[in-house]
Amino acid sequence: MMKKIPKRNLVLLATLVAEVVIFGMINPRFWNINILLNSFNDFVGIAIIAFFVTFVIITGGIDISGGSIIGLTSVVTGLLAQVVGMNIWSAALLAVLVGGLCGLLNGILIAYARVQAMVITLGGMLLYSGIALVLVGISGASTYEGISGFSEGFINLANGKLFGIPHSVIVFVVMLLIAYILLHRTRYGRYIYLTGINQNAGEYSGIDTRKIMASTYVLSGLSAGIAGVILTSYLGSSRADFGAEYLMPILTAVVLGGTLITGGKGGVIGTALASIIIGFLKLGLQMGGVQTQYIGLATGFLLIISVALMGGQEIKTSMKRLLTIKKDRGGSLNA
Amino acid sequence: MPKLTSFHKHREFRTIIFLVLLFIIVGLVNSDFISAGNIQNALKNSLLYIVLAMGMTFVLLTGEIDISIGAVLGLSAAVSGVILRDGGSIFIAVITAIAIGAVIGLINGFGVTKLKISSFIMTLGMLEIVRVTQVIFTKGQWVENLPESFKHISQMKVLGINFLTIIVILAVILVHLFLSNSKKGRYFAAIGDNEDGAVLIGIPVKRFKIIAFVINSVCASIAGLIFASQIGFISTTAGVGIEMTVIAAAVLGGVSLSGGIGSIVGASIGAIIMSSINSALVFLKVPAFWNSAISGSLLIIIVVVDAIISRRNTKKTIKERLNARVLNYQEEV
Amino acid sequence: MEGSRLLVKLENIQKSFNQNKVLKGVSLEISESEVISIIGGNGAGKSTLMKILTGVYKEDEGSIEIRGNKISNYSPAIANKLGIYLVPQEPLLFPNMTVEQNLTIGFDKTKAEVRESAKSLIEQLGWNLDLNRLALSLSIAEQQQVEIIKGLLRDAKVLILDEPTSSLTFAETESLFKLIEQLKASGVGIFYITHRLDEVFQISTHAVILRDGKVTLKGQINNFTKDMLIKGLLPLDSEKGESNVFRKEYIDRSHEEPILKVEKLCGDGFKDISFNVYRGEVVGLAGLVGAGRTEIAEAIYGINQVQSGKVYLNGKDITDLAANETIESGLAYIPEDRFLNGIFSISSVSSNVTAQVIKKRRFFLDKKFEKEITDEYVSKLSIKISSHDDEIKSLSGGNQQKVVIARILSTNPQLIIMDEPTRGIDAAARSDIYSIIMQLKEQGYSILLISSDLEEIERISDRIYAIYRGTCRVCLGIDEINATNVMNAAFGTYKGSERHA
Amino acid sequence: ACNSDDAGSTPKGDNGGKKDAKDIEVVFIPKMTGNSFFESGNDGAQEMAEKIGFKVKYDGAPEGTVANQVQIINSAVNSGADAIAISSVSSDGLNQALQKALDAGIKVVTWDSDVDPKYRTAYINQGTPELLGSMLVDMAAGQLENPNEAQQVAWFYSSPTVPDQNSWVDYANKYIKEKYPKWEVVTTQFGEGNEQLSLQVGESILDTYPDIDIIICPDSTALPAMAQAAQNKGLNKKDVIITGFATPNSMRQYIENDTIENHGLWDVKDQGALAVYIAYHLALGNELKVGDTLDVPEIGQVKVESNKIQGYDYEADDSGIIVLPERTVFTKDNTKDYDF
Ligand SMILES: Nc1ncnc2c1ncn2[C@@H]1O[C@H](COP(=O)(O)OP(=O)(O)OP(=O)(O)O)[C@@H](O)[C@H]1O
Ligand SMILES: Nc1ncnc2c1ncn2[C@@H]1O[C@H](COP(=O)(O)OP(=O)(O)OP(=O)(O)O)[C@@H](O)[C@H]1O
Ligand SMILES: [Mg+2]
Ligand SMILES: [Mg+2]
Repeated sequence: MMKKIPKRNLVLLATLVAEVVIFGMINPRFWNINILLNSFNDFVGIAIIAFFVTFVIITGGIDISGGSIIGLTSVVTGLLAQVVGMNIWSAALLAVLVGGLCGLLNGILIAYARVQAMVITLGGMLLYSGIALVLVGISGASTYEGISGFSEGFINLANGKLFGIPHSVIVFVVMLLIAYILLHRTRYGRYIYLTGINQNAGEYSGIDTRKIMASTYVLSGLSAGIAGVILTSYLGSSRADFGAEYLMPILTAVVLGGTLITGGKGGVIGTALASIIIGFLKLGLQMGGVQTQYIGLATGFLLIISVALMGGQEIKTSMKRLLTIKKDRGGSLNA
Repeated sequence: MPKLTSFHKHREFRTIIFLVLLFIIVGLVNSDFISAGNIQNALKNSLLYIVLAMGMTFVLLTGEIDISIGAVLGLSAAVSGVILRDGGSIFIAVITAIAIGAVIGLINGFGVTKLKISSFIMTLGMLEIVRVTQVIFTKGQWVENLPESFKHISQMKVLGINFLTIIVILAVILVHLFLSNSKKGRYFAAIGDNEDGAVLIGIPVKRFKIIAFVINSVCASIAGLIFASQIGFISTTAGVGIEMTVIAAAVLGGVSLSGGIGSIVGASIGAIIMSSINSALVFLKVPAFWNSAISGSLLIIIVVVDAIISRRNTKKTIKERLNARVLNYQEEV
Repeated sequence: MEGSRLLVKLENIQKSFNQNKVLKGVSLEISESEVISIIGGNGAGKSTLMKILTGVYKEDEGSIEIRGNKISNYSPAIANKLGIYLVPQEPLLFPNMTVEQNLTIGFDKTKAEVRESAKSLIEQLGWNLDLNRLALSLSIAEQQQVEIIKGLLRDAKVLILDEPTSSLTFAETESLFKLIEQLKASGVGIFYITHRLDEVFQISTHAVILRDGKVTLKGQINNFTKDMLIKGLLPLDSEKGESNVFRKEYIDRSHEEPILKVEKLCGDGFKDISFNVYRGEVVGLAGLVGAGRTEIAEAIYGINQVQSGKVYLNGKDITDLAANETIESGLAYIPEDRFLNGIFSISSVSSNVTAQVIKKRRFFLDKKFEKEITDEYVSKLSIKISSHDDEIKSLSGGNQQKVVIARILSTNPQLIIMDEPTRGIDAAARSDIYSIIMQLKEQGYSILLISSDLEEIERISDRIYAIYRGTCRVCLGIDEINATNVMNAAFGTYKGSERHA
Repeated sequence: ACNSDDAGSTPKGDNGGKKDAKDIEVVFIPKMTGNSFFESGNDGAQEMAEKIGFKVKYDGAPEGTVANQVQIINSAVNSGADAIAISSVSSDGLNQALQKALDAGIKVVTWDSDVDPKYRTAYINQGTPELLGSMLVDMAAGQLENPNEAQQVAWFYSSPTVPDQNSWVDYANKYIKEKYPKWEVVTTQFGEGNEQLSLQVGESILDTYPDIDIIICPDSTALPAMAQAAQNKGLNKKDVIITGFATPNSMRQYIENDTIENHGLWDVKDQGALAVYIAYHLALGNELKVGDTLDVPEIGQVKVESNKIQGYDYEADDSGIIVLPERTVFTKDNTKDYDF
């Protein structure tokens, strides 16, 4: 079994370990397990969307509307709970379903009307965040103040701890498990890969590839809905602009995790590792005194270098050549 | 079959129809929108997007993607802005901007072709790197108070028409002709259409991909100059997120994200649509919190309608051809 | 070599992909007016060698000499300039360009010139090609024709044809051979790769057998017989020779209820198609390129729409069902275009094999079951793999085809439609596939065979329906099947007993 | 690992006072980086830190969002900062994070844009919504010969979701209704802090409402973009009144070439400096109560006032507001005197 772990994941794991070691040496407080666990709060939203965007990307699509679905579901939760007066948990559930609906719209247009995914989800991104603003606008609530005053129980959803483990870590793990089982252990997951590799062959093999494709957008929308609810709970307030900045981090987590942007290859373990790596990178650099606005530099280099080292056949051969030359030299020197 | 040769042109034609429809519908609500002045204005406002879409088309045609253009735009605008603000000549500023674009394009192209990094990842990484470089270069400050002489360039008029507009339209036409008619120009689309096939007939695929990335980045730099000239100040977030708009514009104009299909003229018209939507929303006089919802639905409606029409067309041609054989047989009998 | 000028000399060419040593020192030369047939099993390295000769791949070891000059820094562009041109095994057209654009791109001549010479060439060949069509609308056979024309137009000094006839029918092949004769006469050197041994004797001056990355036989064609070639091709340890000749044991079941019953089927590209397939029968659909056989098959299978008419499988109406439903009812289809519709290229062998059968299992994957199924078919069809996790892309064409067949068989279908099942497959694998078909027949499976290979369709079909321009008028019974009849029927000139339809 | 835990969880009460002054670290958090307004605030903060001798870490993300600010606050807590001075993007979204900071013994000061007063000790206020809202209107009205006549007014700022600008505009609209009832607000547009979009929307406002008289832009991107739009159309301050809030550096040339007459701002450098100084002062272990006065080097005496002046209900001894003494209206006469 062990040798079946994809090489990419091993490299990611090694990177993660290296990160923890290095940042800990810079600022020993980084080794505080509580700090590390608590930091999950700050990227759990990115991570859980990234898990399911991984599905989408494996089918050969892309979904950039996740961030704005967060804002929409946050607003829906807030409006239903505080303005309409619904029970907060039913409100949250409905909001998640709204996220799923947004995904469904994306999915239908992409899989059945066969429009390029990037453009549909870009339109979706504008549309869903727009609907969030409109909802707030016509409900008469103030757009800029956000809706707050949620119950302790709801706030606790993201901020609480279970046996000393932050809920966000638990959510991360549970969503990862769900994604992992769906993608790697079921027929559905297999169909996702097959669809992404060759949609035609999928059709000829009797796979309803369009349904598969559309369903991945629904999942991605649902996960964005969950992220929206969790973020609302974490921040104790519901606002239309939540999640607006998540677009690039989500995609970064997925591609750094080793999922082929053209579809057909990848996995959620890689995405999970990558999102932790990015989250810790941010935390570690901040704790090491680096200003947040410079962190992009590190992510950028990490992305390019890791992918170059993993995938670049030519780099490998030239490295090999370098190494052998060195060996030869060493040999002649010794002699 | 003459119908088939014009098949490609249909796409641009459709995009024009969408543009015209947009103007007519908004014009019905507010007739000022279709005044000659505003149309010129709309063109002027979309120059930036047109130039970006032109460059992006090169990269998309080869089957790659470049999402670092917003950052390139920002960095070159900032660097040339600083040169100008500190009294440097316009010539030097322009050369510097173009050099910045060329270098970043080279790096992108090198990463994609030589290191075999997928272009999405390569340019996503560069996006972050270049953006931070700009922050470091400007120390996080805005570049302000560009000289009037430079700002004037974007407002100059020749025969009552904005000078830059004329230049850009000419460029669009020339580049379009180059891509669609010249021998080398067709290589870009060929690479995206079938890379192995391109290798086989001796097209230097890597070189052309690098060229495409360089052209695109240089276009982004030029867009940065236009940006600086039109707006007059440059924040550290100049051009953030513009790559998505530009990609959407190109797709609206019939450029395929999987490569091989598309034209500069189409992409440019797409760019005009994307930028006109913003102005149209003001003209429509709806409360501004509707803007994003409206522009999102417009974008979705346009691409979906376009996709449906185009699929119906293809289906019809296939059907006609398939049946042509069978029917012929009957005629013979 | 009879004083004619030496064009190309390959010496000790070696090439590996990763750990896989494909070419282990191949030396080969060609002179003017020679047609050298290169034959060898799937994965022997024929295409790789030719790609090295045209600069697509870089050799690891060895040297290439062109007209006496050693070449370094080679690339396809240089090859083109030096007059070496490869017509690839799998068509590599630009799908979004027209046929004409495909012919002109990368060419120094003007469009008008190319158009003229293309037209006259097409006329000479008697092929039916519209220069204004988009390449993506061409069937695989038509694509191959365009590739061939592209190669012929280049005025190459050395022309490499990598399995040019794999999806052409006899008619197109004949006219191509006439042209090759002309080229030969004008001094062009031609490498000709094929799996159809009859063709080797028809056109080549020399034959070369490539096995396991080495040349094992080389010489003038008149020193060889077909049996020698076959022996040279078979695996060293094999003793069976050509023993498993296809035995036809036809049992007339026409009194039974047919497994597949097609009634007056109309759709895009065909009209009024009626035929029956009975249990344990191989029914051939013969026809020329573009006759519409694939369209008919796809309509039955549920990929394309049917306008009118009925299809019954085992008495059940499956006319308007989609592919996933017809599969459920017991239909299976091996598509013609393996790359486009058949394989999941970057997926493992085992997930390719089980892609269809897992549908009948529970929702959670059963790795053990998948392994068993894969093992079963790997040994049943003797598929050559090193591990279940091999990407199917890395297998040779024949083995890829077998994986597709395995995928279909694992679903236990009642009727298998095979569309060009042996395209591009070597002689050994081909007879393997024939014996698979035999077994299937014995087990009571029925097969609808679409094939452009005259010999093949004649040899294994129990009955043959001929499709001519989208219509089906002729049915050849077991005793009427012979080359002339099939050919006549395909050309629409069969005047024999019209039994059916 | 455990030593840091101790430091994190025990309030600084006893050892905080003894902490070496020059080791005090204040994290100075803008709404977003790359905005001239906040960068200027940071300049002031850094200068103050250098003068007094403590550390200020400027930390913000390019996108001004709640989640980013929360993340930055968390990091400040994790890395053991002593105080934070923040301009918040949301009046309630930071509560949880600030509570954690307070629990860890970190002093919280807000500047420019406030949070729930429960979660901070002092708010360095540039002016209440009343003050700033009326200032915006008055800057425009002052340019009119007869401000009581009918005027068409447009608002143009960053987005419907930012708290401070919206609160000023809310009040300003009330103020207009009372003081200039004949004025009509014809449109409210947003530039999303994006200069290209702002320019385009600015030009569209001018095209759509050719009779517009006044455009007020309380946003540091919208105002220069609007001025540029007017200049592009060949309009100057006689044709349309454009005013708002932006830094003098970004507006100087538009004042000098008569595109606009005036615009306003408070001394954001002072505000930044004051914010970090108060934060530092608190981190040293000092207390600051409502009604106290404090001498701040270079700035002078400031007074802590009650939360009431901002309209809050929450009152506590250790929670108050320091209002900047003055806001400046920049015109041709004085714009050269400022550099930020
Ligand atoms: N690009 C490649 N990467 C890795 N392996 C390859 C590649 N191309 C070919 N091979 C391997 O090299 C071997 C020889 O392949 P090649 O295509 O030359 O065979 P061939 O003789 O042309 O077979 P066929 O008759 O099926 O066309 C095969 O084992 C194949 O898997
Ligand atoms: N997608 C398509 N668009 C347009 N024409 C098509 C398309 N697919 C097939 N055709 C045309 O329909 C005709 C029938 O093709 P089909 O592939 O069914 O023929 P066939 O009898 O199976 O021949 P082959 O020997 O090539 O398999 C051909 O002329 C082909 O070019
Ligand atoms: Mg081959
Ligand atoms: Mg066919």
